Amino acid sequence: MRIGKALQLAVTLLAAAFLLVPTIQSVLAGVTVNYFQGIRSGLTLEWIAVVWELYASSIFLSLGIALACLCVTLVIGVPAAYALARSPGRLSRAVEEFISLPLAIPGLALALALLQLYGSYKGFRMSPAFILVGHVLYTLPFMVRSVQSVLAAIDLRTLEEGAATLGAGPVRRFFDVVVPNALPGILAGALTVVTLSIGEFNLTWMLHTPFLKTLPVGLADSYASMRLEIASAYTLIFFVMIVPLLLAMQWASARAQRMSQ
Amino acid sequence: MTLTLRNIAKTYPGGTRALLPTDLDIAEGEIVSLLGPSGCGKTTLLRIIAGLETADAGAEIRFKDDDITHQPVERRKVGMVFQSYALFPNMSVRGNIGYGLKMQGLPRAQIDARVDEVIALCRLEPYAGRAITALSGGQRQRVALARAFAPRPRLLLLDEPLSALDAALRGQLRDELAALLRQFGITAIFVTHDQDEAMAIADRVAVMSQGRVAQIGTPEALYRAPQTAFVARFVGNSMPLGGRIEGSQLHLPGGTLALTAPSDGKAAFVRAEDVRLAEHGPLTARVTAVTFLGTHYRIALSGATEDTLFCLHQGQSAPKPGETVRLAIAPQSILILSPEKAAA
Amino acid sequence: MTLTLRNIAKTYPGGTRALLPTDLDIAEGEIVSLLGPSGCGKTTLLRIIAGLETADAGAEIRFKDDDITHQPVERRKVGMVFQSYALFPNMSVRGNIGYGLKMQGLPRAQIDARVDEVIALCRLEPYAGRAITALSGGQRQRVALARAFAPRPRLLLLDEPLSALDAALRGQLRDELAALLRQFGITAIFVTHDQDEAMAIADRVAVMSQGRVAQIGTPEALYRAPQTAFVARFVGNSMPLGGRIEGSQLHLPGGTLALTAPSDGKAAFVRAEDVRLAEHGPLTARVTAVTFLGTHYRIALSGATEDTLFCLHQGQSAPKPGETVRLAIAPQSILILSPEKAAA
Amino acid sequence: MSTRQFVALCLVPLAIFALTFLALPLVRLVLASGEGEAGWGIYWQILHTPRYLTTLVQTVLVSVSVTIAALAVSTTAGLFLTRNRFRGRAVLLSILTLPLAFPGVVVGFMIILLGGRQGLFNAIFPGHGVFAYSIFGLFLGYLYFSIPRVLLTVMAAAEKIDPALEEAARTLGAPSHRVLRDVLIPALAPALVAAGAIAFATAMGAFGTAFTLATNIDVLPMVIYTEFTLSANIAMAAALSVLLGIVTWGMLFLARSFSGSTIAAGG
Amino acid sequence: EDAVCYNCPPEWADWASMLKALDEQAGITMPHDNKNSGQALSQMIAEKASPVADVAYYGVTTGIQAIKEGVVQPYKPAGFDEIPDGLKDPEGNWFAVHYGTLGMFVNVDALAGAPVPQCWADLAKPEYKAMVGYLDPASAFVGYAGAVAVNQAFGGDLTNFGPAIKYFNDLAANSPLVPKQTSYARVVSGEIPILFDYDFNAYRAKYNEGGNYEFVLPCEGTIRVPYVMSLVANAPHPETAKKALDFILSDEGQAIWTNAYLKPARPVELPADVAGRFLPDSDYERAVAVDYAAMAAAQAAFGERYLSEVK
Ligand SMILES: Nc1ncnc2c1ncn2[C@@H]1O[C@H](COP(=O)(O)OP(=O)(O)OP(=O)(O)O)[C@@H](O)[C@H]1O
Ligand SMILES: Nc1ncnc2c1ncn2[C@@H]1O[C@H](COP(=O)(O)OP(=O)(O)OP(=O)(O)O)[C@@H](O)[C@H]1O
Ligand SMILES: [Mg+2]
Ligand SMILES: [Mg+2]
Repeated sequence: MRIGKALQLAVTLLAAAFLLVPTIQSVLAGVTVNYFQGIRSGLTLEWIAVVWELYASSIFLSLGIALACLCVTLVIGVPAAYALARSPGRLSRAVEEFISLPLAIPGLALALALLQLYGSYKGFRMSPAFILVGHVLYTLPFMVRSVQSVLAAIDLRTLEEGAATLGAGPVRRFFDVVVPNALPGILAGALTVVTLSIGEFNLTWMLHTPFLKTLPVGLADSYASMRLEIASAYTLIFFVMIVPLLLAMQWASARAQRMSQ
Repeated sequence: MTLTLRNIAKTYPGGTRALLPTDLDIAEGEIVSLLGPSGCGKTTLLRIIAGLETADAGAEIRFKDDDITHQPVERRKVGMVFQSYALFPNMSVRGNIGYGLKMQGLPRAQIDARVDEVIALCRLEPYAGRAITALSGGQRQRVALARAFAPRPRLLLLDEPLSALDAALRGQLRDELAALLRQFGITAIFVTHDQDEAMAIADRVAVMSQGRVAQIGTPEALYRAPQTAFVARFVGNSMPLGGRIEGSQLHLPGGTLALTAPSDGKAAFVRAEDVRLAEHGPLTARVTAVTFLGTHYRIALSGATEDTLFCLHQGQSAPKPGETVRLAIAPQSILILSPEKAAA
Repeated sequence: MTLTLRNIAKTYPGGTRALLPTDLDIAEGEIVSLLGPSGCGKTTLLRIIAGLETADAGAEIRFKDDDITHQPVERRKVGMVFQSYALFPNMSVRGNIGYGLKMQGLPRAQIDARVDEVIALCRLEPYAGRAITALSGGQRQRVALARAFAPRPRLLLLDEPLSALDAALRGQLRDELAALLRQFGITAIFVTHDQDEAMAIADRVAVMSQGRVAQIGTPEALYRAPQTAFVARFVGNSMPLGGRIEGSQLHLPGGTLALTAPSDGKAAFVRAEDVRLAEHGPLTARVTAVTFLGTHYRIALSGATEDTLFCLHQGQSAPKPGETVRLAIAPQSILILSPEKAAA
Repeated sequence: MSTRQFVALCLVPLAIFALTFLALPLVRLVLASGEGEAGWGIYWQILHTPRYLTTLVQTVLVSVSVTIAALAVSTTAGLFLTRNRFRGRAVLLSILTLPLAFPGVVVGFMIILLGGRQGLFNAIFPGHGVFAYSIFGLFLGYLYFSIPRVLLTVMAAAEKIDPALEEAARTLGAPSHRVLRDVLIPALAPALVAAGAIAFATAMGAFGTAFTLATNIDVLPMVIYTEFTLSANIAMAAALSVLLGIVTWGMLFLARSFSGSTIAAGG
Repeated sequence: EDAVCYNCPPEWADWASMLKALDEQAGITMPHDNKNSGQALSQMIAEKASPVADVAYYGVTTGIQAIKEGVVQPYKPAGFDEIPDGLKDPEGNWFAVHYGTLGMFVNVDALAGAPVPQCWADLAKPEYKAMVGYLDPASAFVGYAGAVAVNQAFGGDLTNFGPAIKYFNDLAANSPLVPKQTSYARVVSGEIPILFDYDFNAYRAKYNEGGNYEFVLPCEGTIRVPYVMSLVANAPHPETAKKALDFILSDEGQAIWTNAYLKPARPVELPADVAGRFLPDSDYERAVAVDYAAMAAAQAAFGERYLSEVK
């Protein structure tokens, strides 16, 4: 019993170290003058400044796309989740399965598909909307499922019937009862969408044009061709953006999950 | 009649015949309870009245002179209290109570005044500003009632509003609810599968069984003169005696009982409280179990009838399991019902 | 004594004192029920006996001559039936019932024989091969019992095994369970918060309140001679009469009652069934509500005592709300208890 | 407007989007795979080109081993974390779940920092610590992003296990390892299948990690990329994409029908 | 004015300075772009119907293929005539902008004590295990150029790649790194101690980065190759693109190359201080030119062979 527990703890700590150590290394490398020589060479913000100069636009682009992606997934996903929750059945399962395809089909393949069909519409191809479409494809299922699971937990039908007997028509019910009560799910979904969109690489790598490098594309770029310190500094910036989002996301999904129990 | 139901039937898509064609009339200010075992169609009937479910073709629902058969829910002006209450968790107590009034498009000031009034009536003042999640079960139940009351519905429908509560609270709220409904003279239909609850609240009880109304009447009428074996069993906890009736005599394994009148071809029932221990009673039985229940002992007896017969015995002591006792049942306490009805 | 508990107390890490130092002795073959309101420590005591929770330092648990205070659960040979049944969903009915025997390392053939035997006893033959998920609540309850029985535990612990069932099934299974336990002469501790259940099943009932055993005794003893106001209320549904005692007289708002003996400084309680309508009774009261309950009417009365007084009235008719009636209460049916105990 | 109409209306935006940007492009992709010189024979060609086949097998092998490893590590850690409360547990949990949204490229970089020439291991064991660019490095990279996903699913399931189940087994005389074998693992099985399927699917489709590690170990997504960038062999890239999609989707579908839908966020 | 160049990576051939100069001196904004030659071409093929790029930069053979694929259009910028024959398409579909000589770019500090290798053959020695890197010969032009170089060094020619295949297979035992993109930074940081790369990248590291870097012209011999640019057919911004190409071939433009240790395509004199930093001419004698058209013709077949035969 004791030994078993110690072993479990060891595995847990080892796994945590495996995940944590390189992130610490990368944070350190990002502020070290010369990583090859180690911390002794001194600390500096120079690399961060370099990254800012080279990649600031990609950071803003990513933020912009993430927000746009959030808006689109809200507009498409929330009503859809409601409709799916309202009419459970084989057909709804099929629709869900279909919109979840982007989780199963590798991003590269999806991007290739989009390029094949829409690559020749230049105005579209060269605009951020093209990348946005990819991100929405990939994040939409998360929004839908997040909202759906909360809706499934709140006995939506009865709440709506309650509102109906009080004189509320379908549209009023949607805004007075459905949306407010789905908020925890919407919030959890929103954070997931933003986080995933900021980190999306597989699709974006194929969809982007040189003018439209998103943050992870820039990261890949810097890993391939910049010195370690710059790559690390860029990774550091990425962490600074993504970690608070991740923490918020975990908090929000824990809350949504508590609600749906 | 305020509410007139004609030919209401319901077949669910799967083919379940939840409700066979049913007629029902309810007078202004009357409280009618739908009582029946699980699955007998109570909720279905209530939901059809509310407009939450559509009845099979041929149905007619009239409210005074309006035919509301095809009106959508939100225009029927019926209030409904759900088993789960269905309170809006995103609104405060006030918000919930005022929602129906808001939907009617009343001005803010008028809504506030009416909400205050209803809150006072339901003794909800201390909770008015609270979130729904910060209320206990009993408080929620009162809010649900207040919300349904507030828009002054023509008819109030309640679907097992107490069944989510624990026994103690249930008894208390049942009495409060009955008092409130009477105080406002509200016309109401109250669904329950608890016999005590139906009797405590309703002017008339409609006992339902397998999609039909088996009998409708005042609590006393149902208890004293059940018309079917089902009603006798469900409302009065009557036990079938079995045996064989010859003229005015009922022959049982443990002896022969006298009946008030010749009843050949009928079936006999009795209630546990009408079975008495009597030193010279006509029935012989063996005690199989004795349970002390505070006010009385419940004694399980075998040998008197084909099944186990129960006897509620008041007194300071009771026979022990294994003893043989003699029993008496007064002829007028034996219910005689048609066996074909007994099959229901 | 089969089981001897000394000085069992439990303080949870958060600081909740769930159990104050408690002693309890249980004889071979005895069925003891732990009865009490939610949170009084019943589950905690049971889990300490099972070994699922450790008692505070100083506790002693002896089983006949073994000191098992520090033995791990899996070696205590106690059977346990959980409220949620905790059946293993990945095993069939047989698999569940045989699990304890398998853990004892019995040979396959012996396990099979014993499982068959227990299945027969619990009338589970038709379900033996089924998956747990394919069973109804009542059937699951029987499997849980069979599983706990099978390894012939020295002691069977049951934590509200019936509370997940609906009322009708509960009554039926309660009787079956009582019969099975007696048939096997099993020593058992049965936790419940339902007074009827405790009385129906147990030889002795330990009434618990706020981490203590308030009184332990046979059902009749508890009902007839409660030693604290808590027990009087919880077990006998007694109502406090309030008022003022002077010598052998109890002065109430509605009149004065005679007591059997001078009881200055004490408190008086009565049960609803002991309050009688009597044309010339010493108390005057106004009827506020009447509920027909089949065997009797429950009448709510105001004016007699400070609170509402209830009266259970048997008869063909009852007074109407608003009428004024007179009441009598026999001196020997008035319970006299110490007020300091009444504070418990 | 009736309720039914409104509900239908709610699906309109989704329908338009999914048709335009998911259904049609996928159809186009499938068609594109048949537009090469080999026509539809391209699929036959894939099955008869050893290079593609070995890559497919290699991809599946790596993904399977990652799945197994992630399940083992995350189940151990997940059970430990659900069943023990201690100081620092929340921090540990955050550490274990934070990499959830790290893109594959970042994960690749993390592996370089661990096992590259400049990495931690090479600093500790000079000359023997370079593994980032081997198949082991790729495996570690996939493991890195699979651990959080599997952990979350396992923990969610573990928290739902009725503690009474374990207690019941113990009152019946079961020692800890039997409780694990007879009660916990079976109760976790659906979650393990679901989590395993997700880990597998993610590993199958992962591109960023392989791209960053830039090893000469080919996995299918890398080959698709190379086909696309090697004289724009679009038909072959499309055909391989279709193949990869079908294999992974099939796995997920099987797992889902076995275990009900469970999903953890991931990038 | 905006224009898009495919494959203008800032850490290669000092495109960073070139892009900056384009912005500052010609007012043309071109984002940097990390592709390789093959990727640039395939992207252009994929986008043929509706190109994204205006100009492209790649190895000479890729330029020759680009004509066949019909993704470029002729343009003769000012100074076109001064580019020696053979280093430009007579129609102007592609033209060299600079040369490079292939060799070994070595981070001496990262060799962990091993001597600086002098020959291609040295690299198969165990002491260089996991230290050698070369770009994917099936995709990147540098990679292909490296393959042609070792092939010739070991007696092969453009019709017989057997020696190259054998060489790479021998090298495979030494677990080489095979990135697909420009990896200058990885050599600088020590991740890849030895990379098949051009002299200009190595010199830039040697003279501009703080560290100990060497360029080696292998003893068995090597090749020199021109890098070329093209105007993309149906470029979205043709006028800006032409201005950019004009600038790159102008004196200012070519001077930027020379400062970056690139031998310019037009006969522009190397500044003395720069010239002094190159390896001696005697070493450069081992570097020969090849028939670029034939090299282009053989590229696809070699790529296939490499992918299927080198494990
Ligand atoms: N939506 C539905 N689809 C199909 N069958 C249904 C549906 N709702 C109810 N039924 C079936 O119709 C019958 C009557 O159901 P109903 O809910 O009216 O019973 P009830 O009397 O309210 O029972 P309970 O006391 O359990 O609430 C049952 O057999 C039930 O299974
Ligand atoms: N694990 C625990 N940690 C802290 N406090 C606990 C724990 N378990 C029980 N308690 C507290 O101890 C007290 C007694 O709990 P216990 O479960 O024994 O009550 P109970 O009599 O079984 O009640 P119920 O009828 O609700 O099951 C309660 O106040 C409860 O909140
Ligand atoms: Mg119902
Ligand atoms: Mg308990």
